[in-house]
Amino acid sequence: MKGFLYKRILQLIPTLLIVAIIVFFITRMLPGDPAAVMLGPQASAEDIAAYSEKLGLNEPLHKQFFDYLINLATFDFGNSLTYNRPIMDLIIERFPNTIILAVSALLLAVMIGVPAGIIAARKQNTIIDYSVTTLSLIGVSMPIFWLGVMLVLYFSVNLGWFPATGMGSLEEGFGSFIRHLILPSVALATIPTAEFARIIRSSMLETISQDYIKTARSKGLKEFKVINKHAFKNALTPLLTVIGLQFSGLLGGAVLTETIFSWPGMGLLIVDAIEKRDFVVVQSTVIFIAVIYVVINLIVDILYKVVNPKVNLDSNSGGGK
Amino acid sequence: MNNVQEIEEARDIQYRKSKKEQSFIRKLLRNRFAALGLFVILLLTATAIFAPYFATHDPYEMDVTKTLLGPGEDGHILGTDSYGRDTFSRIVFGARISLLVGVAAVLFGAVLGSLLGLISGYFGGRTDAIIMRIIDGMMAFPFILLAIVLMTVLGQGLVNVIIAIGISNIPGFARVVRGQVLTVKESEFIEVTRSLGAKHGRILFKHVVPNSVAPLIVYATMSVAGAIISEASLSFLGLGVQPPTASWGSMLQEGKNFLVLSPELATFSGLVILITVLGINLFGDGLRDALDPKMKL
Amino acid sequence: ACSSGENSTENKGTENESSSNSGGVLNIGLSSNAATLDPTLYTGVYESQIMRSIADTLIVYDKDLQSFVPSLATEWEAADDMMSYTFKLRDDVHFQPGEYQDGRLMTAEDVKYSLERSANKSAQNRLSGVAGVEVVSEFEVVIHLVAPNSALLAMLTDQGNIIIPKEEVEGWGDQFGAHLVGTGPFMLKEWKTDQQVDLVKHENYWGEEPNLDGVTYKFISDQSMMTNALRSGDIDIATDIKGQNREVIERDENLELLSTPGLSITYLDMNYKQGPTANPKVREAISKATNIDEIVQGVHQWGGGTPAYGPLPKSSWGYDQSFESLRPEYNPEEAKKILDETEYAGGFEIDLYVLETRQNYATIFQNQMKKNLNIDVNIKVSEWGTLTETISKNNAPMNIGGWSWYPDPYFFLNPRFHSDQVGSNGNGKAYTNEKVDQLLDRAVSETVDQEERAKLYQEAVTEILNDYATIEFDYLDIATGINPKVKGFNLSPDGTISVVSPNGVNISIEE
Amino acid sequence: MSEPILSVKDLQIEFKSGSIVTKAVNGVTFSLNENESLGIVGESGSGKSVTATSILRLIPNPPGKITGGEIIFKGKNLLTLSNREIREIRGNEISMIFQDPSTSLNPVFTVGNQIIESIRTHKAVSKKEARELAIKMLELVGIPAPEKRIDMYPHEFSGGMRQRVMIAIALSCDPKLLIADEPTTALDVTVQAQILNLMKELQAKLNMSIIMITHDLGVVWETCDKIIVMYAGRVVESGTVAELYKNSLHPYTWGLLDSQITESQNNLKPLATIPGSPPDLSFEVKGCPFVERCPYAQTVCFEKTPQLMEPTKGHAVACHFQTSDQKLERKEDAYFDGSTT
Amino acid sequence: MEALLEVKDLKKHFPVSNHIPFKKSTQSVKAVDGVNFKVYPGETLGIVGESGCGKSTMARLVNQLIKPTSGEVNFKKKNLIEMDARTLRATRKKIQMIFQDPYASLDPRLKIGELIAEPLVIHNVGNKESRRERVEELLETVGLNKRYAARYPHEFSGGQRQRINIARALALHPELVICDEPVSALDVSVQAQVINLLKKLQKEFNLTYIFISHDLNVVRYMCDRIAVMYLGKIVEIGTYEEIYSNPRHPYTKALFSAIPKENPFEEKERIILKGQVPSPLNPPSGCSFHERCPFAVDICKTTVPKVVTPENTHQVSCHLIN
Ligand SMILES: Nc1ncnc2c1ncn2[C@@H]1O[C@H](COP(=O)(O)OP(=O)(O)OP(=O)(O)O)[C@@H](O)[C@H]1O
Ligand SMILES: Nc1ncnc2c1ncn2[C@@H]1O[C@H](COP(=O)(O)OP(=O)(O)OP(=O)(O)O)[C@@H](O)[C@H]1O
Ligand SMILES: [Mg+2]
Ligand SMILES: [Mg+2]
Repeated sequence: MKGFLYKRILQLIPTLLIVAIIVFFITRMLPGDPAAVMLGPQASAEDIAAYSEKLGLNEPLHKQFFDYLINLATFDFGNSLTYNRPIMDLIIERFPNTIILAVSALLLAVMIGVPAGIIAARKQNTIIDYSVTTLSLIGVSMPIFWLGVMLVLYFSVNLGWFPATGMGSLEEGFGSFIRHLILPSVALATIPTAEFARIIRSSMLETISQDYIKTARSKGLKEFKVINKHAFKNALTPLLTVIGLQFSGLLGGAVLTETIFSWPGMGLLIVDAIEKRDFVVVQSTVIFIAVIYVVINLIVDILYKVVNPKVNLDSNSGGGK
Repeated sequence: MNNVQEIEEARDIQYRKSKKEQSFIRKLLRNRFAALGLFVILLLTATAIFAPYFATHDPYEMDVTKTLLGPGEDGHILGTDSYGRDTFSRIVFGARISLLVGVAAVLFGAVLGSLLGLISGYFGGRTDAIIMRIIDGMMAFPFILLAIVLMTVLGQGLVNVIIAIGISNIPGFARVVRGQVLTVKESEFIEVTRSLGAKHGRILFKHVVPNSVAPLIVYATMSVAGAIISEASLSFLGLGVQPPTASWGSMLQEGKNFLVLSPELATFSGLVILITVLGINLFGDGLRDALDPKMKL
Repeated sequence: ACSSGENSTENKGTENESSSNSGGVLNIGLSSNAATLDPTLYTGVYESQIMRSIADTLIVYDKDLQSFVPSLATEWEAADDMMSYTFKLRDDVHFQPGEYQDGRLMTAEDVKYSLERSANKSAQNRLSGVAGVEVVSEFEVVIHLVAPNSALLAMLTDQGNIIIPKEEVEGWGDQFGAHLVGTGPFMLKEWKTDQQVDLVKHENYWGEEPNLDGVTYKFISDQSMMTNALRSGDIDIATDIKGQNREVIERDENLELLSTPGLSITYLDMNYKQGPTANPKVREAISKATNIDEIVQGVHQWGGGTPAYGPLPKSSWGYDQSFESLRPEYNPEEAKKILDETEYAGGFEIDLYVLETRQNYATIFQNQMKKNLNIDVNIKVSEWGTLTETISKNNAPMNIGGWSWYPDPYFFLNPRFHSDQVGSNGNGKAYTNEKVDQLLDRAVSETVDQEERAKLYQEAVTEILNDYATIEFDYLDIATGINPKVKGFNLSPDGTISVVSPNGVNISIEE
Repeated sequence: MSEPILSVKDLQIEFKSGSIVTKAVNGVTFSLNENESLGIVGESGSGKSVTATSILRLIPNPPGKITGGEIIFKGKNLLTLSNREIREIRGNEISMIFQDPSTSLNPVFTVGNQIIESIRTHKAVSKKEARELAIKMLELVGIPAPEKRIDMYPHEFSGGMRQRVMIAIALSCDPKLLIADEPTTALDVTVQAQILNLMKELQAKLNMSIIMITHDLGVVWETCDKIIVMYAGRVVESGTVAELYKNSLHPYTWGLLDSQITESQNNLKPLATIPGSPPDLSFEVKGCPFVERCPYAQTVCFEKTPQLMEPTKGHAVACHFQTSDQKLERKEDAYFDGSTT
Repeated sequence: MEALLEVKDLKKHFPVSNHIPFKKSTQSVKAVDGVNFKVYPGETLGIVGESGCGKSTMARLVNQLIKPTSGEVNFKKKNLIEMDARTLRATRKKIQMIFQDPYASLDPRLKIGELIAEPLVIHNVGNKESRRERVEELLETVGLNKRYAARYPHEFSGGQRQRINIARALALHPELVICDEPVSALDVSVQAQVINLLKKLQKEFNLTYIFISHDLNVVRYMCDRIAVMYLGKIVEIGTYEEIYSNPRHPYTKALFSAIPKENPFEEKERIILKGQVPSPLNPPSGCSFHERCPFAVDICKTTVPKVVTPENTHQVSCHLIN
C-alpha cells in the first residue's frame, strides 16, 4: 500500500510536466492577443500594445516558459490577467462549489441509477428492463441546456419550488442551500444516472450467474439479500471505474450546467479564461485538474481494494509481457 | 450399423440448416430489437442520402414573414424555424451532417483510442504507464481549448469538427479497451498463440482485438449522442457546420433561443437525435451478440 | 404585461414622487460576470453597473443622456483655449469606511489621485489626453489636457474615472478590485465570486438618502435563465432582454418590459483594402442589394431593434434626420447592374466573420447576397479572440459587429472611421478618407459647442455613407424586464442602471 | 425400511433459449434413506447438476423450468412450497456444495462472514454466538488456527481449504441432507483424499444423508452406498454400489467401468472408450438415447425409448434387453476395437 | 542414447514487486528452483505434483514462453536460451504445447479450420490451398470430421476440443510435445479417448512427450519415466516401474495412497497429508517437504537433501534413502 502510494505520487510528476508543457504551448498557439481580447471591441491599437507590454506578454516565449516552470515548481500559480488576483485564490473560491455540485449530482446519479440498474438486471427482458434501458438511452442523448431550461420553467417559474439560478450559501440556511442545489444537480446527474444504470445492469447480470450467488441462495438467504449484498458488492468494480471517470469529469467543471444555473464553479472559470485568453489561469487550472484526476484515480484504485479484497494494489496489474 | 450413419447424416443436414439460420446477418435480424435498430439506421441513412427526395421544401429558403410556424401550418409538416425555413426539410438535410459527424467522430476516437488502449493494455509495464499518463493529461485538457487550437491550426470544416470531437473521445475508448485487453491477454488461448511463435501484431489483431470488441461496441454506440450534440456546441468557435447548412445539433442549439415560445424546433431536433441514438444502441447490442459465435438466437 | 406606449422608459413609480424610504434589497440580474471593480482594470459594462452604485464620478449624464448634471463636482468650466477644465467639488462628500480609512472627507487631492491614476494606468485609456490634474484648493481642481478635447466631459462619466481613496487603493494593492471603496450610495458587502455582489446602504452618503437597504447584482449569463429568474422572483430587474424573452416578459402579467432605443448599432463592415470589396462599386452593389428591413424583421421578431440609418444611433445627439435619405435604397436590380460593371460580374465568393450571437444577421444577409448578386457568402462564426484578431489585422473580407458607447458621436465615429484607428478592431476594415479624418479631428479640437460639433459629425457621416464602407443594420433597443414592485427605475438608452444617482434616480421597492 | 428421506419422482426439467428447448432432465427417479449416501455419475451434460440443484429449487428461471415430477423431502413436496418455506429448508435441512471452490465462495466477504450469515439465517443466535459456532465449524472441517482464519478472505485460502470452508458453511445448520456437486473435481489427488475422508467422517458424526455427484467412479466407490448412472437426462441404471460394480446391467455403465484407468491396466493396450458423444438434448431424442454409441444396439433401440425397470429388487436399469426375462451378455472387448477414432 | 531435451539446473524466480522506487525487490516466488532432467527421443516423461508446484512454469520454460532466471534448456544439444530470435523461432516449431483447459485454449472467435491452420500461417508454411488440405488431414488424424473446420470451438465438447488442440500442435510436425494436463478437465470416458489418441499419434509420428498431470493413473498409463515435483524441485525421478513398484520419497508414497479406490471392496491404506502446500515465497528450510512429511527427522529441517540414486535410473532426494 505504501509502495503503491509512493509510485503513484512519483508518476504524478511526469504527468504534470507533460500537461504543463502542452498547455503552455497550446495556449500560445491560440489566435487573439490577450490584451486585445480583454480590452474589448472598442480598444484602439495603441491601447492594446500598451496593455500587452504591461501584462508582460511581449517577453520572449522561452523566458515566459521558464518563468512558468519555475513558478510551478514553487507552487506559485501567479496572478490572473483578468482578475488581477492570485490564481490560487480564484481556484480556492470556486473549487468547493464545484465539489458541492459534483458530489450531489453524483449521489443523485448513484441513488437513482444504481437501483434502476439492479432492478433491470433482476427483471431481465421484462418491460421494466426495457423501460430502464430506454430511459437510460434517453438520458444519454438529453441535451443539458434543454433539460436545464425545462426544469427551471416548470419547477421555478410555474411551481415556484426552487430558485432558478445561483447558489445558496449555508449562512442563509440549509433549506435555501438545498433548494438552490436541487435543479442543477438533477440536470447534471442525468447522464451519469443513465450510464450508471446501464453499467450496473450489465455487471449485475454477469455476477448473478456466478457460482457464489448460487451458494448464497443455497444457504436460504432472502433474494433481497442475495442481490443487494452478495451480487451488488461484486458488481461494483466496473461501476467504480465509471464513477471515477464521471466524477473527475464533473470536478473539471460542468460548463453547461454552471452557465445555465449561474453556478460559480471551475468550468466557468476555465471557459472564461480561455475565451479571455487569460493564459496563466488556463495553465494553472488545467494543471490543477490534472492533479485532481490523478487523485481521483488513486482513490478509485484504493476503493477497488475496499470492495474487492482480492485486488492487490502492489502488484503490477499491467505487468507481464 | 447403418442406422448410426443415417443419423449422423441427418444430424449434419440439421446442423447445416441451423447453421444457416445462424449466419451473421440472420442472427442479427432474428433479434427483433437489433432489426428495429438496423431499420432505423437504414431509414436515417436513406434520408440523408436521398434528402432532396424526402424534403418537402428547399431547406435554405427563407421567408421572414412566416417564421416559427407550428407543425402543419402553411404546409410545413413540422413548422418553420426563426428564418421561416421548413423544419422538416432541414431535419432531413441535417441528417447528412449529423449522422456523418456522429458516426465518424466516434469512429475516429474509437480507432485511435482503441489502438492506444490496446498497446497500453497489451504491452503493459512502462509503455502502459506512459500511455495512461498521456491519457490522464488529455482528460484534464479542456475540450474547447483543444477545439479552438484545432480550429486555428487546421481551419474550419466538417473534417476538423470530426477530428476535434474524435480526439475528445480518445481517452474514454483507450480506458475501455485497455481494461478489456488486460483480461483478454491473460486468456489461455493468447498464451497458446504465443507458444506457436506468433508475433505481437498477429496476437493483437487476430486474437486480442476480436475478443475486445464487445465492450467497445457498447461504449461506441453510447458515445454517438454526445458527438452529435457536441457538433453544435462547437459552432460558436466556428468549428461546427456554418450557416445555412442544417445539422440537428445546430437546430437544437438554435431552438434553444425559442424554447419557451415555440419549443417545437428544439423538440423535433432533439427527438431525431434520440431516435438515432436508440437505433444505434439497439443495433450495437445486436451486433455485439451476433459477433459472438457463442450466442445462439 | 406591456407598459403603455411604444418606448416606455420609466415605470410609473417615478411620477408619484413618494420618496418613501421603502427599504428592502433590490436584486438585479446582470448578463455577465464581474471580474474586477478596479476602475483602471475593469473591462465589462457589467462591472461598471456595480461600480456605479459604489462610487461616484465628477459628473453624470441626465436621464436622457442629453446633458451633464453635477455629481461630485458642482460646477465646471472649460478654458477658452480648451486646454483645461476647472471643477468645483462638493465639500460634504465622505468615503465609505473601509479597511484602511474610516470614512474620511473627500478632497481635491483624491480627485487628483484618482484621475491621474486613471490617466496613467487605465488599460482602456478611459481618460485619454490628460496632461495632469492640478489641485487649486481643497475643493477645486483643474484638469489639464494635452490637446483640446471636447469629449472629456463624456469620458469623465465613465466608471473608470470614479473618485477613490488612495489609502484603500494602496492598502489593498492587487486586491483593490475586489474591495472597491468609493463615495457612492451603497458599499460593497460581499462578493460571491462568479455569482453575485451584495451591496448595503452607505449611511453617510452625501446625496439623497437611498430608499433601499441594499442591492444585489446576480450574474446570469444565459438569456432564457435571466428571464426565468425574473419570472420566478429570483431577481427584480432583468437586464439585456432580447429575442423571445421580450415576448415572454410581455406576456407575463406580473412583469413589465421596459424598452427604449439605445446606443447600440449592428453593422457590417467591408474590407476597404483587400478583396472584392476594395472596389467601391462592389461595396455599392452589396449595399444596395441588402434588404435591411428584411434583416431587421427576421432578427427582431419580437421587437427590440429598428432599421439603422448610418453609423450614429438615433439616441446620439449627432444623429440627423437627413441620414435617412442618405442610406442607399434597396434595389437588387440596380445592384446587380452595378456589380456587373465590375470584374466581379456574376458573383464571387467571400468570407464573413461574425460572432455566434450575431449569426442570424449573417444568415439572412447571406441569403440575400446569394439571391440578389449570386455572391456566395461563407459565414465564419468565430469566438471573440479569433474574431478580433482577424478583423484587426485586416484579414476579414467582411465582418459583422456591434458598437455601443457614449452618446457623443466621437465614440461612434472616431474608432470606426478614423485612419489612425486602422489596425484596431473598430477600423479593421482599414477605412481611410482624409476628409473624414479632418472632420473628425475638428469636431473634437475646434469647439466644445454641441451643435457645432454635431454639424461636423453630420458632414463626416455623409462622407462615410458615400463611401459605402459600412452597412448599418439596426439600432438596438435597450430592454429591461422588471417586477412592477420596483418603483422609480429609469431605463437609460446607454443601458446603464442607476439605483441611486445624482440625476434623480432613487429606486424603491413597494410590495 | 423406513420412509426414504428424499424421493424424486419422474423429474422433468427444461431450459429454454429462444425457440430452442433443451430437455436437460427427463424423468429422473430415485430415493435416498436417512444416513445413506448416493452417488450420481454420468458424463458431462447428463443432467447431474441440474437434478441436484433442482432439489433446492435453485434452477435459474428463466431459462430453466421444472416441468414435471415431484421431489418429496420428509413428506413434503419441495416443488409446491412457497418461496419462504423453501428458503427455510435451504442451508438448513438441505445444504449444497459446488464443484469449484474458487468460484463458489463470495470473494468480497470474509469466510467468517459467509459462515455466520448462513447460521444466522436459520438460527436465532447472537452475532457472537454465531461467530463462536463458525469457529467451531472451521475447526471441525480441519482448518488450523480458525480464530485467525475466520477473518480472512477466500482468496487467502488454498483450493482445498476453500472447499473445507464450503463444507463448513453447508454443515453449519446440521442439515439432514448434503448435496455435493463434484466437490473434489477441481482439487489435487492428495487434497481430494483429505476432503473425501473428511466428508465420510462428518457423515458418521452428524448423521446425515449425502448426494455425491461426480464423474469419477473412484470417488463413488470411496464414499457411497448407492449409485445412479445418468445419461442424457435420464437414469439408465441404479442400485447399490456393490451390486453395480459386480453386476452392472446397462451397456453405458459397462462402458463407463471399462474406461476407468486402473492399476492393472496394461499400458500397451489402448483404453476402452465409448465412441461418439451424447445426443444434443435440444433436439428430440428418438429411441434409446445411448443407441448411437451402443455396441449392442438393435433396431428396436432406434425406435422405442426403454423405461427404467427393476429386473432384480433394488437394481433398476433402462435397457430393452435387460429385463426380468431377457439378459444381455457383456462382451469383454465391446469398447475396445477401432474405437479410438 | 542421445537426449532430445536436456534441462540443466533450470530456475525461474518471479520477483515480487515491492514498489519502492529505485530499490530492487528482494523477494521472489521460486516457482522452479533448480531442475535437472533429460528426455529421450520417442519416450514420454511424466511430471506429477500438486497444484502450484511449478509444473506449468517448467513447461513454459522449456517452450521458451518465459525466460528462465538461470539454467539451460538444450534441445538437440543446442541451448534454446542462448539462441538468437530467428533460430529460436525455427527450433520452436519442433516443440509444441497442449494446454490443460480445452475451453480456454481455443480462441472462441476463430473457426476450427483457422485455429488449426494458425501455426502454418505463423511459420509461412504452404499456401492457402495446401493449408486447407493439411487441416483436413489433421482433423482426420485426430479423428474428427473434416467438415468441422467451418465450425466454432463452442460447438464442440471438451474431448473434441482437446483433439483440436492436438491437431494444432501436430500441424508443424513437432518432435517434442509438451502436454500440460491435457486430460485433467475431461470426463473419464472422454479422457480415455484423448489418451488413446495421444498414444496412437506418438507411435505414428514418433513423438516425444512431456506429460504433465496430477492423476497418477493417467501418468502411469502414459509414461515411460516419471518425475515427481514438489515446490519447484524434482524430488524423485525414474522409470515407471521404478516409481510405481518402489516409490522411495515419502511424498510420492502419499501421492499413490491418495488415488481413489478402484472398486468398492478395496481397502486402502492412506497417508493423509497434513497441512497445506507451503508458499513458494518462503519455502521451508531444509527439505521443503519436512513440515508435512510423516517420517521427517531432525536433519530434514535443516539440510537440503542431496540427490541419491538407489537404482539405475531412479533418483530421489530424501535424507531417509541411503
Ligand atoms: N443455465 C442453463 N441454461 C441452459 N441450459 C442449461 C443450463 N444449465 C444446464 N443446462 C443444460 O442442461 C444439461 C445438463 O447440465 P448439467 O449441468 O446438469 O450437466 P452435468 O451432468 O452436471 O455435467 P458436468 O459434469 O459437466 O457438470 C446440459 O445439456 C446443459 O446444456
Ligand atoms: N507470472 C507469474 N508471476 C508470479 N508467480 C507466478 C507466475 N506464474 C506462476 N507463478 C507461481 O509459480 C508457482 C508455480 O506455478 P505453476 O503454474 O507452474 O504451478 P502448477 O504446478 O502448474 O500448478 P497447477 O497444477 O495448479 O497448474 C505458483 O506458486 C504460482 O503462483
Ligand atoms: Mg455439473
Ligand atoms: Mg499448471
